[in-house]
Amino acid sequence: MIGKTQRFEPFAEAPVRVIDEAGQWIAPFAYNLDDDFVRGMYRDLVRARRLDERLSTLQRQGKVSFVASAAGHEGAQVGMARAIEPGRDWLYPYYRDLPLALAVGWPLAEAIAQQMATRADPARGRQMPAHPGSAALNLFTVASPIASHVPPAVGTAIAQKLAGQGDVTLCTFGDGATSEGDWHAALNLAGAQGAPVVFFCENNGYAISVAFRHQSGSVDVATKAHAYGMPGYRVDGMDALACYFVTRQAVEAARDGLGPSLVEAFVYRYGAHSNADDDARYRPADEVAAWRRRDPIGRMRRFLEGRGLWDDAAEAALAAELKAELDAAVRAVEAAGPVPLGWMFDDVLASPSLQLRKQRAALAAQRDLEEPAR
Amino acid sequence: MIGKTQRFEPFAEAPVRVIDEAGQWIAPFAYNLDDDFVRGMYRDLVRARRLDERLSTLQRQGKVSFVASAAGHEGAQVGMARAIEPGRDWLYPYYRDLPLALAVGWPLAEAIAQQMATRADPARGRQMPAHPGSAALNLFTVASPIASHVPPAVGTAIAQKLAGQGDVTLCTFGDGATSEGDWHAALNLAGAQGAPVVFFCENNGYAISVAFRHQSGSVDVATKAHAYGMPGYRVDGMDALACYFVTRQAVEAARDGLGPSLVEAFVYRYGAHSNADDDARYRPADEVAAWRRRDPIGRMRRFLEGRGLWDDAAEAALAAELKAELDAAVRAVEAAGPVPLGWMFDDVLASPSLQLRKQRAALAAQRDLEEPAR
Amino acid sequence: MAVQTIVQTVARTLAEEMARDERVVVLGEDVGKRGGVFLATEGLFDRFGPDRVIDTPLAEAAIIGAAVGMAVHGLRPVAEIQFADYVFPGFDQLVSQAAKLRYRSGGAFTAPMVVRLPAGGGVAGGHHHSQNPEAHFVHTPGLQVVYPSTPNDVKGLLKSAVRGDDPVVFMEPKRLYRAIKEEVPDDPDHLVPIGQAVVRRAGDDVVLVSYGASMSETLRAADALAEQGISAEVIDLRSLLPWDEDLVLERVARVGRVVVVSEAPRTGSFASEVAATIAEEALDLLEAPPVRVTGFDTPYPYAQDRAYLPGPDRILHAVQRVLDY
Amino acid sequence: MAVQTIVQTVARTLAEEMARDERVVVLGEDVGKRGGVFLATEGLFDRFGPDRVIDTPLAEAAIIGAAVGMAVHGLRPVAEIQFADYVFPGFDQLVSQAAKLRYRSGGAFTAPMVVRLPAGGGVAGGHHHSQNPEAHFVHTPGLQVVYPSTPNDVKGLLKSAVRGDDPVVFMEPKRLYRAIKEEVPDDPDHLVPIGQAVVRRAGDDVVLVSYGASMSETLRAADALAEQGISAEVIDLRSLLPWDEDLVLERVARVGRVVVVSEAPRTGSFASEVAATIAEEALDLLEAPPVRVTGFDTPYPYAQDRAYLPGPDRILHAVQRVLDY
Ligand SMILES: Cc1ncc(C[n+]2csc(CCOP(=O)(O)OP(=O)(O)O)c2C)c(N)n1
Ligand SMILES: Cc1ncc(C[n+]2csc(CCOP(=O)(O)OP(=O)(O)O)c2C)c(N)n1
Ligand SMILES: [Mg+2]
Ligand SMILES: [Mg+2]
Repeated sequence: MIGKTQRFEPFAEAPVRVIDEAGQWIAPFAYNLDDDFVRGMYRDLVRARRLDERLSTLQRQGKVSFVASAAGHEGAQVGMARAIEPGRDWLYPYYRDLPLALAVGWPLAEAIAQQMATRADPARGRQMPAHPGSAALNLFTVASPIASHVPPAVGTAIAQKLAGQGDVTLCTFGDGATSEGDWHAALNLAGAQGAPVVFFCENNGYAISVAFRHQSGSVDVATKAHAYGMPGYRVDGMDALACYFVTRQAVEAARDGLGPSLVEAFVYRYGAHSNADDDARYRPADEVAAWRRRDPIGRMRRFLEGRGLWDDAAEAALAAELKAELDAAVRAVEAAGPVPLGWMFDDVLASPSLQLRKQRAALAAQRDLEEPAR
Repeated sequence: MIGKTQRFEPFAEAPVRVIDEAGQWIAPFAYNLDDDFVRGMYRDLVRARRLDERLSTLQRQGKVSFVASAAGHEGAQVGMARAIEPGRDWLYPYYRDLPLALAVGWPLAEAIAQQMATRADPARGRQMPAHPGSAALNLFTVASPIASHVPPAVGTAIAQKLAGQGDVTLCTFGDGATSEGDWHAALNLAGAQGAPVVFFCENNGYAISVAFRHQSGSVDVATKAHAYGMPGYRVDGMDALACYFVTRQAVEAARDGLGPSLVEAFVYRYGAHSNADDDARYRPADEVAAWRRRDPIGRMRRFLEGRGLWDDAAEAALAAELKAELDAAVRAVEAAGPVPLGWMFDDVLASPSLQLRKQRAALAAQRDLEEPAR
Repeated sequence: MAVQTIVQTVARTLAEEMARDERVVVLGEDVGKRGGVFLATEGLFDRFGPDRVIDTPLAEAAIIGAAVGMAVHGLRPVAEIQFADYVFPGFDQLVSQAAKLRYRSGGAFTAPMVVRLPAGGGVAGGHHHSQNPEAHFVHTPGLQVVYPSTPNDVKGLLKSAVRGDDPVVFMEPKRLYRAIKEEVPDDPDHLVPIGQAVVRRAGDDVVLVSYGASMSETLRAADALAEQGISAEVIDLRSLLPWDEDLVLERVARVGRVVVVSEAPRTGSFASEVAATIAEEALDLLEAPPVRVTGFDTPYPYAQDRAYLPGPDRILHAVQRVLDY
Repeated sequence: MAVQTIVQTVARTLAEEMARDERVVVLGEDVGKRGGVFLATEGLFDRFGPDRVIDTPLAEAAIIGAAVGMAVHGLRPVAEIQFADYVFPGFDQLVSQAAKLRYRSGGAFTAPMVVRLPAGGGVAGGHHHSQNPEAHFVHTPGLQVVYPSTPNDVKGLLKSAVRGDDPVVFMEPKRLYRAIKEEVPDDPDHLVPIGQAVVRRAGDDVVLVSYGASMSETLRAADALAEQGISAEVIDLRSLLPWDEDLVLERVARVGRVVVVSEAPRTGSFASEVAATIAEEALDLLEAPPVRVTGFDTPYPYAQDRAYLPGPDRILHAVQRVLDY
């Protein structure tokens, strides 16, 4: 949309900010974005939050088994989403990235189908909720083991380098992931190979209950980029536009053959780690409240309103539209019905092994494989 | 021996040097060491080199199956050895550390017994050569998988911290090891826990054939300390005294509760990776020659001679003494004879499993378990 | 005697052992203030403090590896891996360091430590929160592997594991964490020796051999068989490495028919080991083939969470096969 | 037809596949200029350059994990792990990422890749340069596992592995790397299908089932038996996951006596899987128990390097047992 931007110095101590909590533009450069582009980001922020709320409701209703709320992470995710070209570039997200998946174009109905694991799920009900994936979008299917997707992300980036088309990979993870050996092995390989990959850490200060200072002796995650010979950037993760600009710079550098970068966005998860967690055991309520006041949605709304790009009427219309969209998607996904028992045997290998064929036949002799699972 | 020294700034670009190639004292502080202490270091350097040569001979004679020559690493190893208290502190070395093991007091006969795997080996012939270990010296038995000893080293340091006696752990590894995930997981844990451990990298520029620039995008290993919130030091690894001073500073910091450090010594291996390697395939002969001119032994000798602490007569006497020591040790180790077949079944668990007892009995019915192995 | 669940028993047993021996320390992800995601370490942090209840970074290699180094230095670490499925980033530390330390050092160094693995399916967790990786560990000489199924055995085996001199992989049937309650003796020295199986139920028509989470399905199958007038003997192996093959062989020899039940994928499973041993040692005494009822050779599915498990229906089917043989 | 060793065949087959399909890339430690520590990638770097023959940092998780991501992007990576013993730091990438990718994505993503593992003992390498970790992989649905024993099969199976659509663990008998030479067809499409065993020698008195490095001991045992007038049928499984149980069952049914030979530690070994399957499917046709001849339940020893291996003497002993039964 606009020309190259190499505005941000790596390792600058203060996180990059573009709009402040009051919605004021505070970047060292002038507002230079298309109004519709920013409104679109706002829409994605709100849409993600509504989905998040709906999933909690569905979980309480027993229709979804697990929720990892992304509330508080949307700014980082919607910001970075705008910095890549979905379907061209590759995306290796983690389980708290539903807002990101939606923002790069994952259809809401698919997203809900994955959460509910009905026949409407293109992934055939194979995984627990919060595990997006889409071949059409080059969105690598999330796996639960933390950081295990980071080495594959680097492999894809190396393949992109060999292909020489200027494509890049964006790989996200939480602060907790940075402690894993695989994370290191991957970033180190990326640095050695100059692979076109942007590592994006959504640092919400906790790996479940473990605060960052118990995870690492380093002051933050961006610092760790030194170890791999790549630039590290700090960004206010509650500022979607800042996240957009910083990620874009890193993506452009990767496209230009300048190798990998590490971006660290300071975010917060408002809710517990998941529906199974009780965050009151390990963090104070006022910490949560303080972060909520920095909410990326309110901030963006104030920015838009300040420029005359948004008002209550627009907000009401958006709310109605999103509710209708969600209602329809949930209805359609539920209507698809549960996946059949027999699907459990598919997709292990390109064609099933002799052993699995026998096992399937044995079960088929006892049960109807077309019957709904569970 | 002398008071605390906090002389060296972390992350200083130029590697610390104390004596130069000509044997001149070039440290920013005056010579302050006991002459016998330095002569003792020189003796250890030469002794290590003689052992190295002897092992190559034994390998060519078919009496030792494997040699990983340490020639070129002795300065770093003998230097660091003097910075800890053997038997009090713990040592987690790697396979190229025979000079280090000798310098902390591993008896030469044990060292040779481990290489030859005869009955004289306290480790009962269990491992291939170049795998030292000694309970008496708190010298953790080397395991072949690169970097796999680094997490255990940190565990020991955490235990030392809990014990509160001011003991420390010294853990060594090559440059190649720094790419492994376990290395990262360990340093990160050490940083988070403030564990009293000194990580010492013997960076010889290669992991077998892979030059450092293909191993990592970072400029060097010391830089990586940033990622863990610990100080990183660069030191001339061909300068045994420099290695001593820097390691001592790091050890003292650990004793004082200031947490871990990472020391990087720039060394070189003169020989191939092992007797199975052919280094001409991947590195130029003049590179080897250039490093040989910086040899830690010649340098130390020139230093001693310059101070009137050494002369040709002393050198000749030392040579004769070391040859006699080596001859006697090899003779005794050979005389002990091969380990028996049945030892293979011992030391799996504190007491053998039912399964293993049956397996042992079955073999005993076919073969005499007292017969020599192989 | 207190009536308690499995997960309560884990926490209380750890507390007893920590009180008894100050060398016992606990480490892992979220084991501190949080008390573990399953609350298996609840209360320990408040009672024993951050030096003995260590919240680690998110790195299983660091957890298991540090436990090795702590054990070498004289501590008795009990490491929690949050889910058994996440042991794999720390697998090398377990199989290359912990398991081989005593052997490679000729007995100079040992690693008396416990690695707790909440394991098993039926919890709507998909393939990365449901696995039973015991087959990897039984194939790793130098480890001990236990997989109890009752609060009593959890107490007795955890104590044996903590007090023993070897690295123990301590698998816990997480689907039964709160499903089973029973009286557990207060005796602080209630020990169950590693390597001993137990006959849960005597019977004459068929022997069912199982362990861990699958014991609950196996016992339900035995109930159903009893209703049909079929008397099933049920053996709970409890220990997998070493395992009590003598007890199994003795019972199988008497009854002549055996079904082995285990939740892990079939090929290369521990059930195969049991069946192979029976076939090799007791062939002539078998009236029917040793039949395995196991998980399928697929990753653990999500939507078919329950169907994947060898439930009573599949066990009954197998029993019918060996009875009709 | 060229007469070539196993290790030469690996290098030449890789060269052929790289020439045929530019998506094929090789990565690993020292695979570039050095040509691999065994020279299994010799010549590839000079011919195909650093983009397609990638020297990686010393990190097996990076090697296997990067291979997954390359495969996902359309390449056909062939990763070398320097020794099979060093696969464990990359184990999680293999079992959690590669093996489960097709399944967890409902077929949207696949990882067609090969992980080469030089395996096996008898090379004076001690416990970290000698292991046979196949049991871990056969227990991991989503992988294919092959372990050929001849230059011909190495060529045919490596081509099938490279051209297939699944992650393949390709084990290589490193003790035989230079020990066996044979004529290998020049045919660039010489394929051996994954999953098919082969009868190496026909016989009536006993069936010997083996694979990989142990084939050489097994064939020597068969020679020795022939001298004693005992005719042994020898089956080389070649593929372990999936494995050709139909062929094995058919032959065992005909002969009634079987010995399974494998070098890995006994408990939980693939030999146990074969024996269990035979017992379960062919009990009535057995004249003697299915006997396993395996490595011992110890870490791989150094000084007893040869004694640990199931050599011809131990195989003969087992054959005697099943013949005398
Ligand atoms: C290898 C592995 N170990 C443990 C877990 C269990 N676990 C799930 S999420 C989580 C914390 C992750 O924290 P972070 O990376 O900061 O992401 P956040 O949830 O804060 O967004 C843990 C320990 C896991 N999924 N994978
Ligand atoms: C986990 C693991 N992978 C591979 C190897 C094979 N290997 C042995 S030494 C070595 C290179 C080590 O290089 P470095 O750490 O720099 O030590 P140096 O030999 O240079 O002293 C490799 C790859 C191993 N021992 N362990
Ligand atoms: Mg976090
Ligand atoms: Mg090196």
